[in-house]
Amino acid sequence: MAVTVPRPRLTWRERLYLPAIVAGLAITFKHFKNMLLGRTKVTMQYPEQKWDSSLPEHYRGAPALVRDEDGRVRCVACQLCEFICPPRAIKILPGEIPSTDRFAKVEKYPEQFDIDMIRCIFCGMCEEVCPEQAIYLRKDYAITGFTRAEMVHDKEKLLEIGGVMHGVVLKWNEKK
Amino acid sequence: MKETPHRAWLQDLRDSLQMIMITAPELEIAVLVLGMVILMVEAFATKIDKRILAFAAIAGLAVVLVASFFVAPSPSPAQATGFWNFYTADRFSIFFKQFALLTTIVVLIMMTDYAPVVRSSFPGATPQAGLGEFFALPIFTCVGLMYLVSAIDFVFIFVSLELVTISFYVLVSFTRRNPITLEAGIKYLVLSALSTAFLVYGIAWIFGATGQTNLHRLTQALANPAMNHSAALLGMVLVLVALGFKIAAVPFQIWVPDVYQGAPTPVTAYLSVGSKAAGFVVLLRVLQPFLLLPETKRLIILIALLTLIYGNLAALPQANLKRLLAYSSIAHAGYLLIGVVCFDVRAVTFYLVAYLLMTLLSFAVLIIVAQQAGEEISDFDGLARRSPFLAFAMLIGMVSLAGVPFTAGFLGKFYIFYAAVLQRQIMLVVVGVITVGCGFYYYLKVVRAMYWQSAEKSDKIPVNGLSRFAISALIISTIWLGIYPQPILDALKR
Amino acid sequence: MTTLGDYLLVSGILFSIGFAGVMLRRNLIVILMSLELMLNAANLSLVAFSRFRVDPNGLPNYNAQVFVFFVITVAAAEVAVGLALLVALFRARQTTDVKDISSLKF
Amino acid sequence: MLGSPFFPQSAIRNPQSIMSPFLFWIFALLMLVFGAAVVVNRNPVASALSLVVSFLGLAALFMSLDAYFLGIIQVLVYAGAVMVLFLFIIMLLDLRAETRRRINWLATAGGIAVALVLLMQISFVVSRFQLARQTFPALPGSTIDDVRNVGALLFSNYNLPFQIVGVLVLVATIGVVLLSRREPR
Amino acid sequence: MDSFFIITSLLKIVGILFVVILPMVSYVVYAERRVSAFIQDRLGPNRVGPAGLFQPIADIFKLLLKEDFTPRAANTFYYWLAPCLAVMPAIITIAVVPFGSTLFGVPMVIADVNVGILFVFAIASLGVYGIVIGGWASNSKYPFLGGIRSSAQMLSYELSLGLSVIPVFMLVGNLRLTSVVRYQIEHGWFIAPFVGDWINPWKWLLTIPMIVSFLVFMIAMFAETNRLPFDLPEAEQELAGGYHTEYSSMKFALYFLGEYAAMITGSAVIVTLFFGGWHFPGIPDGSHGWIFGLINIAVFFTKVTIVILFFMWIRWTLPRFRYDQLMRLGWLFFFEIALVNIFLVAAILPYIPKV
Amino acid sequence: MVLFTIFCPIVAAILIMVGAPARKTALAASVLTFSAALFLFASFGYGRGDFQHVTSFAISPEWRLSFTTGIDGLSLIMVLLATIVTLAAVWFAGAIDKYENAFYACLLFISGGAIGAFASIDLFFFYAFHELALIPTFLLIGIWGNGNRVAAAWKITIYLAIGSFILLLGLILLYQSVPLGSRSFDIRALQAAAGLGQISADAQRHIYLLLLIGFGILVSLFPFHTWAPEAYASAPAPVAMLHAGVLKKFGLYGLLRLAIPLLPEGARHWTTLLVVLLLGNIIYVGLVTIAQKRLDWMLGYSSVMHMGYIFLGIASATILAMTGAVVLIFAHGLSIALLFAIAGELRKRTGTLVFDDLGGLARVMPFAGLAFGFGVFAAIGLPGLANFAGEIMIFFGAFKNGWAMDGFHLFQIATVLALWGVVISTVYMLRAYRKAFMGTTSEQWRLLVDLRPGLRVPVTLLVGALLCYGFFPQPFVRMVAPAFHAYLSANRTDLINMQSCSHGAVRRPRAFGPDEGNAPQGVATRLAR
Repeated sequence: MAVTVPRPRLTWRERLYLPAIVAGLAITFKHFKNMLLGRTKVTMQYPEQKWDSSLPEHYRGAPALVRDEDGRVRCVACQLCEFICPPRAIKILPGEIPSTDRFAKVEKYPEQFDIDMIRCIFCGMCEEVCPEQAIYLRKDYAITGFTRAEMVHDKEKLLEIGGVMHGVVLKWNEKK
Repeated sequence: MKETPHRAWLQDLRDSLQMIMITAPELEIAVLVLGMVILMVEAFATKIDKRILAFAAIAGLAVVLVASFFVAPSPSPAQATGFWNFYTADRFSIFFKQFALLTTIVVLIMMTDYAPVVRSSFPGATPQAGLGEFFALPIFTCVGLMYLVSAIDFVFIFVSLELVTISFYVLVSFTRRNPITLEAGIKYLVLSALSTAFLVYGIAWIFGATGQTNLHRLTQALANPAMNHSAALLGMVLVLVALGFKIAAVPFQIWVPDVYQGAPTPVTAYLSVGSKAAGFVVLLRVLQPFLLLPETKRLIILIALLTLIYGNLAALPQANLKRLLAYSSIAHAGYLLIGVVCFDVRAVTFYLVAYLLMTLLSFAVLIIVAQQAGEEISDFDGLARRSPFLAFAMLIGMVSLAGVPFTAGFLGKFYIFYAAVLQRQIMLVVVGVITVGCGFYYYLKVVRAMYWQSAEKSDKIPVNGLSRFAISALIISTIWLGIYPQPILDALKR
Repeated sequence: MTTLGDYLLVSGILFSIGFAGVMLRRNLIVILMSLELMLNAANLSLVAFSRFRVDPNGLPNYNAQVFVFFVITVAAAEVAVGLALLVALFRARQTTDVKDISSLKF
Repeated sequence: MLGSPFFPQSAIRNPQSIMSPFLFWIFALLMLVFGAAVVVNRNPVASALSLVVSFLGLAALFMSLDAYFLGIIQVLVYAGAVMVLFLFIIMLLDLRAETRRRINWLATAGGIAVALVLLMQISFVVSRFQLARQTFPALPGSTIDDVRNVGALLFSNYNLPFQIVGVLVLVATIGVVLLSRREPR
Repeated sequence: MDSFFIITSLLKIVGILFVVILPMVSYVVYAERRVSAFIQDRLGPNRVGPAGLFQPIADIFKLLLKEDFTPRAANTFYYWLAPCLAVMPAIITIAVVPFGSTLFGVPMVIADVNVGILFVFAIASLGVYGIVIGGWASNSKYPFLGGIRSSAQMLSYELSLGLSVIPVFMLVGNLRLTSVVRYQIEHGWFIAPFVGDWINPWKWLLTIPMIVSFLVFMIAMFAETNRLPFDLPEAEQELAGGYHTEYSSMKFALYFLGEYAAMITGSAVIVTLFFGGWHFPGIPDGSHGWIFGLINIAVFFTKVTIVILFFMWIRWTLPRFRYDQLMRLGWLFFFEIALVNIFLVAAILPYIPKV
Repeated sequence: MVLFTIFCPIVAAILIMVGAPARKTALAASVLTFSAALFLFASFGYGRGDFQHVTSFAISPEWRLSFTTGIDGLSLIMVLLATIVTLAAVWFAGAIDKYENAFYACLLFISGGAIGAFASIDLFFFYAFHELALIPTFLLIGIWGNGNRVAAAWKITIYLAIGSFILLLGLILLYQSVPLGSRSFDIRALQAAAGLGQISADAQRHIYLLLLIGFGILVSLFPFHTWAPEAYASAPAPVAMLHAGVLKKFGLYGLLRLAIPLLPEGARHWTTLLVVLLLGNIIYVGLVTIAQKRLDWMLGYSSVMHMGYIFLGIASATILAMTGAVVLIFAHGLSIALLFAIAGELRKRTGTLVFDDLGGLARVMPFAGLAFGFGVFAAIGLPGLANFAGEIMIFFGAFKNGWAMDGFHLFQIATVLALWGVVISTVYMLRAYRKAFMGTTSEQWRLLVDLRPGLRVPVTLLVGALLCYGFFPQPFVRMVAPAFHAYLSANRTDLINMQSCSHGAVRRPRAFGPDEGNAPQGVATRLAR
């Protein structure tokens, strides 16, 4: 049941509206004047000044893949992140690790790992879901490009952003 | 001429009221102000019963009607200046102003009867919705009619004619929830606008040929034999086409049946009386300068013949009374056109008065009956049992429309035929007489339904006091004028 | 030089075009437009005549121009009512075609 | 005013002579072609726009006849208001182009024939009308003040018709409000 | 004389159009952005060039270079026609507005027609076609609604627009805009009566209706130019941009241009009608030397700029009206106010000595 | 008194419509009217050709239109006829099963209209009063008729409406043909104008033709007669009595009143046409009558046929024949009313009027048979009954030839043929009487009862009038003749040879002929003495 909110009864002076308008104009003019005279503290001058230094630890920037100390790509191509990704920005092509490899018991590695940054919404669910702690949201927030293709981060690019992650989970190392 | 006592009495009263003589334009202004006041009251007094407005309007119009008998004469068109170039207050116009006022009063009375129907066309609204305007608009129409009959300049004719027409647009489509009414409104609008276009173009040509729009000076200009008449004639034909639409002459009658049937019944009555009368007044005024030209007369004779034949023949098979009256209105336009051909102003005038009485009478009954039963002729079956009063009124109306002696309708036809015979318009007379026979058939069909047929229902039809009074007055005057026509003839003479 | 006849002819043609439109078209809106054409053709004639009949002051005959002024006003009012009617009809019938408006028959 | 040193004579010279035939025919053709387009077009919007163009041509013709006031009024009222109203209604009702229906050739031919007869009649009268062969006389007076002249007539001789037009507009307003009111009081 | 007239006219047209209006439009856009930013405690565009002054040029390039697409369902011809229709009236209107006194003896008005203000209204009223046609031809619901709103809004406010200036012309007795300016030079600006013959007390009495007239005219002008608080046809929040939702690139730019040109023209008309046009107390007119002629032009455009700034100020102060409020305001308030105002002036005029 | 006779029925009709007891009021009114007519008859100044009891109310001075009533001999006879038949019809009507009030009101309206038409001196009201009867007739036949009443009602109404409008045109033309100075609706003024030769011969021809057609339709002149039999067959008995007996005579009255005195040249011009048509009435319709198989249709046709004789009298334009025509009008009115009354009563009792079903009714209904016999004999024209006098005068007069034709002229041929008409009428009348009342009484009619006493009064009244008139036609002749004398002598010198009746008391009109005194004594006068 909808409730009808009664309109307030206005006095004739209020119904004239003009004083209210003038008051409004005065307010906006005050802001204008203060700005003009430099009294208003303006926001950060972005390209010159950046947030980077003051970004918090938990800032969610561009997602990236990381390697471990051994230089191995941590990702095991389990595709959980691909599955969870709300905008479906992640695309993974798993590849088999040959038995001769040192990490043969890991079985799989991402042969291809693309994140479409046009789609990505920086929600961080991939990071959260990753059992291998292989994907992290970094602090890069100015992701730009000239073409759509450029905006698709492939494995190399992701690894480049991600770099090496030290000593978090050493599961596979311990099991060797 | 010997003054009958009551005329002498009127003369005395007139003399004694010389002091407070009214000029003619004040009548229109009074009506206009009345209309405005009613509109204002309508807008701001939302609580009152809107019928009070109708009664107020009737009372106001009645006052103006009385006042119209004490109007000072206007300067003759020959030495008119300024304002009087457009406006004349001769006997003829004063008479038709009274005519318009009377019509409006009766129509307003009908409208009070019709109010429930209007209400039902505004569903979901308060019971008073739209009524105020319904009562106010006829007043403005009345103003237009009053101006129109005084107009002696094409510009003024155009303007006042349009005032009438536009207010009729609204009135015709007033019950706007009814698609039939809307269709009628649209048809009326389109064809009226078409006729307006013809009117304007015709006026343009007449102005171009003569350099005048004033009818009086136009006469002088046309009398100049050096002038080439073909251009003026083209203009006249175009104007005639336009007026043909207004008076519903064949072949410009196509709107009439649909609009008459679709419009709210009081409006139909108004349309068939007010609009038509005004059209004829204008026609008479406009034709006067052109009757010098023989082509004009031939043209009008042709139109009159077609109108007579079409109107009467098409009326024969009608089963809907409103539609029947529509065709009969076309037929009556034919008879009136005979009078126009002969240019017998008084015959046309008398016919119009008779037409006013009998048509309004028929419509007044129709409105009351239609709300109880319907508009078909078969709905009138056994009316004589259900309401002897209404049946008798309708009988008088129909009999008068058919042209039976001792009713005004007969005298109207008598004067018309008299004029035609005097001018030896044999063709018109022959066709006229034959069509009168047709008329007897279709008007008596209604009488037959009322008196011969037995009704399905037998409950009484109530008639309220005001309507009863109005209908009685109409009956009495129909018969009275059928016996003693002199007042009307005298009214025009001075 | 252009003569009065040229203007009259042009106005006559426009009038006929409008008339043809009224008779041929079935869409009420277009019919209303054609009516406007006719009225304006008449106005053109009037203005031409007004310019042609120079009055003693050496000015055009302004009477005709005043008339044109009235015609324009009235036509505007007419159109307004017409369109309002049209809208009302459309609400009732969902059509503006003349052919569909035929519940009233002979 | 005209003598003031600040305001030399109007930039548009007082046009004492009628427009050149070339321009006249240009505007006349514009008006006629678009007038015909109104009738021929099946799309109501196209019709309406053609009508606007036709009216602009007509306004130009008015001005060529030294009727500036009327020319401007023509644009103001018709192009500016009436046609906008038309467009508004067309859009409100969302009228699309008519579907091509089978043309009733007889009716069409009849309609065209009637219009042609009308046209022939008019042109016949024009050809018979001696005045029509004359060119327009020169204007000794100045039409620079035609607004004032028209206005003076409106408020003197034509005062009564003027006021009646006022009543007429009032009635039309009432009518429009009544007819298009969706939820009546 | 003839060739001289033609050449000077051409020069004036070119000068006004390319030297004044088009640059002005671009910089008004810039100013709008800056002003809005300032009012909202921001800086606005300040990168391109010193203080962002080259921003408009960059904008032009941006608009020119953007992809120009036509929706599949659109009615192509009208879709292309509409933006052109939107620009033209706004620019044509400026022709009758006197933007200066004289320069080398040439009057600084392109066409001094005797029906000046009517011309303005007539041409300005054509502006609506661009919007309506654009909205309709896009064949999309938001533009369509915008077009419908626009046509109704323009029609409604044209009335009060026209009625509100009648008092001015009742005083001046002439529809020519140069006469309005001349009158104001002699008798003082209409809403600033302290110039001219300001000692005349009757003039001060007339100021009251003049201010009403000005207010109504200006508010109607807001509506006519689709400025907030009357920007219902393009209301972003409701209609996602209204009639120009489907437009991009240069076609969109034309709409943009048209809107701002209309604003400039409107301001110019306001200045001419109520603020004495190019007149400023103490500055003689162009017949005293070309330098004064130039100064007059400068004064005029300064005034125009001030009015435009006021437009912006209003825009960023007031919220948008609801559609029914807009209609009610136009028909039930401004219309009546303007009418009463006319009667008021008519009542005052016969009883006061000639002012 | 004249006004009283006119308005008594009308006022009574209005009273009845308002709600007065129908039959009583109607009876009272018709009795009053009848007695007023008798009073007029008694107080009539014999031997005068002008109008008496003139009263006048101005209606429209500029048109010279006034409501003027008065009677001369001709009018008085017609009024008397109307009142007698009205009384008989009203009395005969009895109880009506539906809309009783309306029935009597209509009946009285017809009567009032007829009386008004006969007593009006003004042309306009002369016409208008007749028309007043039109709508009541329509209603009476339509509502209370029998058989094919709807078609009959429409037919009679449309016919009469068109006829009367043609007549109206003729009257308007007549009014206009007089020069403006003497233009008037007053018949007397018109006569004066005609006496001065102010109506041009050309105009007379046109007007006469219009009047002839107009009146002819009203009187059912061949070939415009087809409405009559059907209408009479369908109408209820009182209506048939009133219409056939009285109202139809209006046309004849009009011809006598207007066509002959005012338009002699027209009458002369169209004589041949008229004679041919009236022979159509007598011979053709007579033969058709013989072929009828129903009593009501037979009576209807017979009444049409008898009009032929009257037309013959009028056409011949001799005083003798015209007086005879008037006498026959009166007599026929009575006799046909009587016949229709009995026929209506028969229908009421038997439910059929087909000859083959009837027969031998005189045995069960002796009174009706007797009365019907009187009617039949009167219609045939047996001496001693009223018709005889009229017919014989017409034959003599017509044979004498009013228009001064040479040799064995048209009228003599016509008279001879018309005499054959008598034979024809004898054939069908006697046949009808035989079929209906003589012969063997069929079983189904055994239980029929005769007219009840109440109904015998009007029948007796009619029979009495027939007899009385048949034996003593003299007062009537003396009443009528001067009027015609005035007419015929007033007009033109070439008619004067034909004047057969000179009477001392005739007021001399201005254009009185030189050899008036030598004219032979009229047969009628001799007969009457």
